[in-house]
Amino acid sequence: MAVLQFREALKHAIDEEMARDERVFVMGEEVAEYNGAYKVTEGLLDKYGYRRVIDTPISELGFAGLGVGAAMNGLRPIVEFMTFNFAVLAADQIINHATKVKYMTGGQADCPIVFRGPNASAGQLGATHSVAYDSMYAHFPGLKVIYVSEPNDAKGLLKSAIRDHNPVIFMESEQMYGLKGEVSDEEDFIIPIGKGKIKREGSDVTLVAHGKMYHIAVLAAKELAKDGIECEIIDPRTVKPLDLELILQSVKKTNRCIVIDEAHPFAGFAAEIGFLIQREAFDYLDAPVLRVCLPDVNAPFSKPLFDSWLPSPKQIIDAVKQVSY
Amino acid sequence: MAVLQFREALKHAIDEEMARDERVFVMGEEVAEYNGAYKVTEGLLDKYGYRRVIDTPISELGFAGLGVGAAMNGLRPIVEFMTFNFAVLAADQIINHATKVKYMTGGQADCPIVFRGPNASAGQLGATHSVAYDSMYAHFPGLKVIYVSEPNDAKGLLKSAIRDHNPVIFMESEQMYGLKGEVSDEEDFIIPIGKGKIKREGSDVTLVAHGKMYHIAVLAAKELAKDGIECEIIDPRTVKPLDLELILQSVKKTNRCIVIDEAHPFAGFAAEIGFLIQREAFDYLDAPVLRVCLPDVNAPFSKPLFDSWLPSPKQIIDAVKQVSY
Amino acid sequence: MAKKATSDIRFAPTGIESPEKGGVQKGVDLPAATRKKHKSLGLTAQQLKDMYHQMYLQRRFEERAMQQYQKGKFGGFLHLYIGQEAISTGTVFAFNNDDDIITAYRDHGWGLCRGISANEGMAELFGKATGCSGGKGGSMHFANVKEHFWGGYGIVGGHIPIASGLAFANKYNANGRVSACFFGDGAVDQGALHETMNLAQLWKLPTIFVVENNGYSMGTAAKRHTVAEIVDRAKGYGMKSAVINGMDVFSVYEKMKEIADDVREHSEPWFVEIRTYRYRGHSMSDPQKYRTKEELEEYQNIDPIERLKSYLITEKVCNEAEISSIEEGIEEEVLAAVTFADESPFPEESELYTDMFVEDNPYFHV
Amino acid sequence: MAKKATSDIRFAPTGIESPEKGGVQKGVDLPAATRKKHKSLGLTAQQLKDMYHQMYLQRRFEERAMQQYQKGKFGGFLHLYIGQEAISTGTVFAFNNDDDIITAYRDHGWGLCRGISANEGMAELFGKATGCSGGKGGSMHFANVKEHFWGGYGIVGGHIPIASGLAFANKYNANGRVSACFFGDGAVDQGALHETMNLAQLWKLPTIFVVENNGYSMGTAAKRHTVAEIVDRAKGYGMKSAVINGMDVFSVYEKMKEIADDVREHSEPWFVEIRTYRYRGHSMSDPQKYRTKEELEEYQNIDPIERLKSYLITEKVCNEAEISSIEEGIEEEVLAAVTFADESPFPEESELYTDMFVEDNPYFHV
Ligand SMILES: Cc1ncc(C[n+]2csc(CCOP(=O)(O)OP(=O)(O)O)c2C)c(N)n1
Ligand SMILES: Cc1ncc(C[n+]2csc(CCOP(=O)(O)OP(=O)(O)O)c2C)c(N)n1
Ligand SMILES: [Mg+2]
Ligand SMILES: [Mg+2]
Repeated sequence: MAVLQFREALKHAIDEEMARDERVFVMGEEVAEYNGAYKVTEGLLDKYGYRRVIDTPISELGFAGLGVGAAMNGLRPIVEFMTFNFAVLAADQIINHATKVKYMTGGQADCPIVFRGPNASAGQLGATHSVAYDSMYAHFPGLKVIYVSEPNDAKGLLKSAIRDHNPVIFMESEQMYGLKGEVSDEEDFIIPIGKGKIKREGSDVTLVAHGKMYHIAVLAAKELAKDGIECEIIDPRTVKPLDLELILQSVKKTNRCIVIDEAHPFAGFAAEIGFLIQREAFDYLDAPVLRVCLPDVNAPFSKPLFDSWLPSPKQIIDAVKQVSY
Repeated sequence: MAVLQFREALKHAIDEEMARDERVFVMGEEVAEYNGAYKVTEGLLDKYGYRRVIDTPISELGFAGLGVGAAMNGLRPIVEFMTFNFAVLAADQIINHATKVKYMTGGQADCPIVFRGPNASAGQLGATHSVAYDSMYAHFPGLKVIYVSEPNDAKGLLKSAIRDHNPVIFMESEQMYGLKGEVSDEEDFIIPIGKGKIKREGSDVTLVAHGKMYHIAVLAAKELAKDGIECEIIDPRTVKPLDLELILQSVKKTNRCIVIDEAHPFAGFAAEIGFLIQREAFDYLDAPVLRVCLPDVNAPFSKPLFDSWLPSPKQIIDAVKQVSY
Repeated sequence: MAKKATSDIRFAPTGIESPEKGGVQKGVDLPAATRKKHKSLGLTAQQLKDMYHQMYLQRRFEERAMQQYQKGKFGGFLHLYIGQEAISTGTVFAFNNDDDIITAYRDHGWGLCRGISANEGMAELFGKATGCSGGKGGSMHFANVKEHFWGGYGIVGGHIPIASGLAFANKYNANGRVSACFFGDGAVDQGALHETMNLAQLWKLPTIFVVENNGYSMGTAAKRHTVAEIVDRAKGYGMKSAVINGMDVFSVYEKMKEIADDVREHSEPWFVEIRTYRYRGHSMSDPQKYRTKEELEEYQNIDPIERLKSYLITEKVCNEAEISSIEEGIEEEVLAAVTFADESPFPEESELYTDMFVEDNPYFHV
Repeated sequence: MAKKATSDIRFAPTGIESPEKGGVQKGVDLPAATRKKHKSLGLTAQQLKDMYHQMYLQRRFEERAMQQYQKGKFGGFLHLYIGQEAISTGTVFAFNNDDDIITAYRDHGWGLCRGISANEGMAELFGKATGCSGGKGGSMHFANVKEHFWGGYGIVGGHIPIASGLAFANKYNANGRVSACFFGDGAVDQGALHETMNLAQLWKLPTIFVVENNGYSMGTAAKRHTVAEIVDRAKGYGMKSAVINGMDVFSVYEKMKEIADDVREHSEPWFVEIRTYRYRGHSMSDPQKYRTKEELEEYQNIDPIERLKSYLITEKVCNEAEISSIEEGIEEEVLAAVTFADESPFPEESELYTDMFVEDNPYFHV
């Protein structure tokens, strides 16, 4: 085990896959000469040159679509968005093309592409730079959607994503890039897409939390443990395909569940999890599934407003107490 | 009561609001000289001229954004998308701008705009022309989202949408444009945004269905009535803000609920309704809330595949029987 | 803007409604056709016959398809390429077989030119399992990837960046292939074009952007939806450009060959406007009030298929009998395709779930 | 493309890395400045002093803001306009007060020019309730709508269609107002620009597209992200165009006035490239390895504020003492603004929910 920053874990994943497969290349704004807006691609230009590490203009729709075409024609693009907030401009290429080209052509063309970059908020960047898009992409057929919380998962899952033969959305967080964690130094370390993980065992309530929210859940669980409430924390890691089995097993044990989600509430990830649990484990639930999400409000700039906008451990604790009757 | 086609009801709504308020104008592909791809705007160019009925190039991002700016600067644009599948190209203007400009400027600029057009599938148009986008837009704060099922609702709610001071997504269906129905001829007939309607009373199970799916629910309810199962059908009409009270009242009576939704399942409208019901009416549910949605698969062209792709009365009947134990 | 009466204000170009006195309004102005004969273009007599075969096949295939549509044999959209056949044919003859082609939804001609048989094409329209895209794509999504025809696409402008992605991969692999993206005049107004032209020019991608300007985007005349001359869009990017007469297969062949050679040599993109005319409505339900019969006739009088036929006869490449035999052969082929399509099975219901993912056991969320 | 070794392949423009021998690489080439004196430009001595006041205010406001940021007084992005002040100032002096202006996230200068006080600006940076956008927008979203400054926007290129919407409404209402959209060289590559230029030209909107080409889009030199000369983008649309020296406030004033007059008269759009230079990093965390100190100095040597100051003195519009008194006044104003911002209250928690909708009782989904 080596202790790596999140960004290093990502870089290692990309580097290893580029070394392994010449078809893999990286493209995005500031990824090459600037070494990445958040230094995820640091050093890759020097190592792989201008053929495989490519700075793009600010043309999200154009370069995402160019990636789709390159993938169809045999390459393995890793397309970096500076944040997924800007990928909204490329939504047509992701939703109408990457996910559909294989189906429409009756299977003739594959589209092995990774769209990656930071998701959701990054501290006081205002309304247009703070939205979580994992729920939105998971809504549409044809995508695998990953939003990781720790360096180890980041490395293992990004490598899987790059090797996957289908379009994959891989999400990170600006605020986690500096986060350190133990990363397996097993050779060719891979985590399969679609497998969640119990990251804390507990018997009283199940917390489902991924991405940045996983860490908020951990804080809440620590507090609750002081009151003798033991939370089981499941990090699904992959939003889609979802490891529902793992969640259901836990809920069947704890009979209670809170979903913590960085997206807005209406028809988000938390709604989906709650819906599935009541459908699949109806008789096991001792209380309704609750969610702790962003409010249905845009991200404000002002620090205190922003802080109260983001889901907090306190909200999780309150929700847990509400269902612990 | 006059019997009108869906498209006529829409046209009357637009016409009345244009006559009432000079700031209202219509813009979109083929809306003027061609009289509308689906004839919703027929005759309006002749009546209001080239200043207020405007053909656009195929530039969804451009003209949607132009609408946003015009709305900020005092006008009341009705922006028609030929279908909401093409509005994906304009997503940045809808999600990142229309919904956020008021908030970001601390309230200085309003954005009273209606984005309207057909949503979801229209029979064998293939993968890129068949997706329902109401759930996606409802996910983001700041939008009102309407997807209507009948001419009367279409008229009353479109008039409300045009008068609303905020951005509104107003969805129709290509396959319903010819549908006839009684439309109130009350002067200045308005249906408030956010109010659902019980369209069939019943005591055994609640069916929640909007847009095109409302009609599928009606067919299922008729069949089920033959077996003595009485469905209560609620058409929320407005997806957001949602008339949750109406749904909860019904579920508290029937203790069972099936949500029929034309979107894909993951984190869609049906998930949201199911989540909310279990949260708000946990003790009233005799069975889990189920959903009848599209499969998690792109729209195929081939007729038999397409037919089995679309939610059917049979699936609803099966779901109702499954919860009627 | 000077303040003026709001009644004078219009958001539409002015002065393009009425044709000049006595004349007919024209969808597009055609540049002069090439004067070269086939030999100086390097075309053999056999190639000429093949060209005629191909153009006539495209025409009759679509005319029969239209009949079948009207009979209710299949649904969805049906966008006919009739009138534009010189473009697909001239291009495919000018290109290498492994050069990559991608187009919009008006794609039947392109598919037929690039190895989709009349059977596979008609079956696709009928939504049958034997169709070129397994019945899943329909009229808008003909594709034959193994012959480097990447398909038709239904989102206007959506395939433009994809085309440059094909070119990107070709350059990445230094395989010497050229790619070309065909799209309509309507697609010129999409932002994707601008972004992709800049990318292609910046990275010197071996690709050709080709506007098939047929005068209309649905019911909107090109002059009513896009400003200036389309070909001039190239100027903003310092991109090489050309205008071609798309009603003459020799002109298309000559120029596209020159351009493909240039791209192959220099790996620099081109922007090409090929002017042509769509004889039929946009799709099947178009009343076509936006143009006159006279205008339509103007172009039908210079029909590219008739033009090639006269050439074949005048230049004694074929005699009337040979032409008839080609035509009869195609007639049979197309009728047989209708029967084939009609009798082919629909896809199994399980096919709904295939082709979403590459895996044998893909996941589906329920 | 000829087949070649893959090692030679690069997806990046070539030949722009190294400056000519002995020379300094330059972010932008500046066109000649106007030679006119202020009187022949129609500017009074008082106006000149006001211009100086405005430019100096923008400069000092941002220098102080930077200090406060470094002290940790506020977070988020902070994009400084330092070096570009002649553009905002020249334009606002050239425009009518009710002409509409909208810009990107590098917006402090524009806000100050259009009536946002140093207090309101600094308080916005601090996220305080007294800020120009109530603390909800922060650095990227200064706005003063009542003075026709529609704000700064954070999505690169996103405000371009919005600007033409402002113009559309002005033409719709025939109110004689001109609108102008300012955006960076990086935004030139967004599809939104292309779509909007076509719409504006087609509908003859009274609007000006202005690229503030400061040589860089984050760490990417303009030549590395966009092809040809930016101003030439206008050619593809037959749009009127101009290039302006943005390091000289007179040049900006002169040309922007001419253009605004032309727009007001003819209701036809313009595309303008104003060349300038950004002295600071893109935002606060930029190590600026993509340029040399020499390059930066080249432009600092022709600083627009220093230039105006010399003019004022040489032409005897002011003496040194008067200049000092302007500067001292501003120094105080800006320091007072820091105190004001620091002491102002944050918004109430309930403010999180206001300004989402126009209604007094808006809905929120929970
Ligand atoms: C993004 C998008 N917007 C709108 C449409 C609807 N639509 C389909 S074809 C078409 C006209 C396109 O005209 P043109 O590009 O000239 O091609 P042509 O039909 O003449 O071949 C329109 C508006 C679409 N399919 N995609
Ligand atoms: C759509 C979008 N993509 C990317 C970004 C990230 N980003 C912010 S500013 C910027 C550079 C823009 O440069 P330019 O337009 O030249 O403006 P300048 O910073 O020089 O004023 C980038 C890439 C963004 N905000 N929006
Ligand atoms: Mg056309
Ligand atoms: Mg710049």
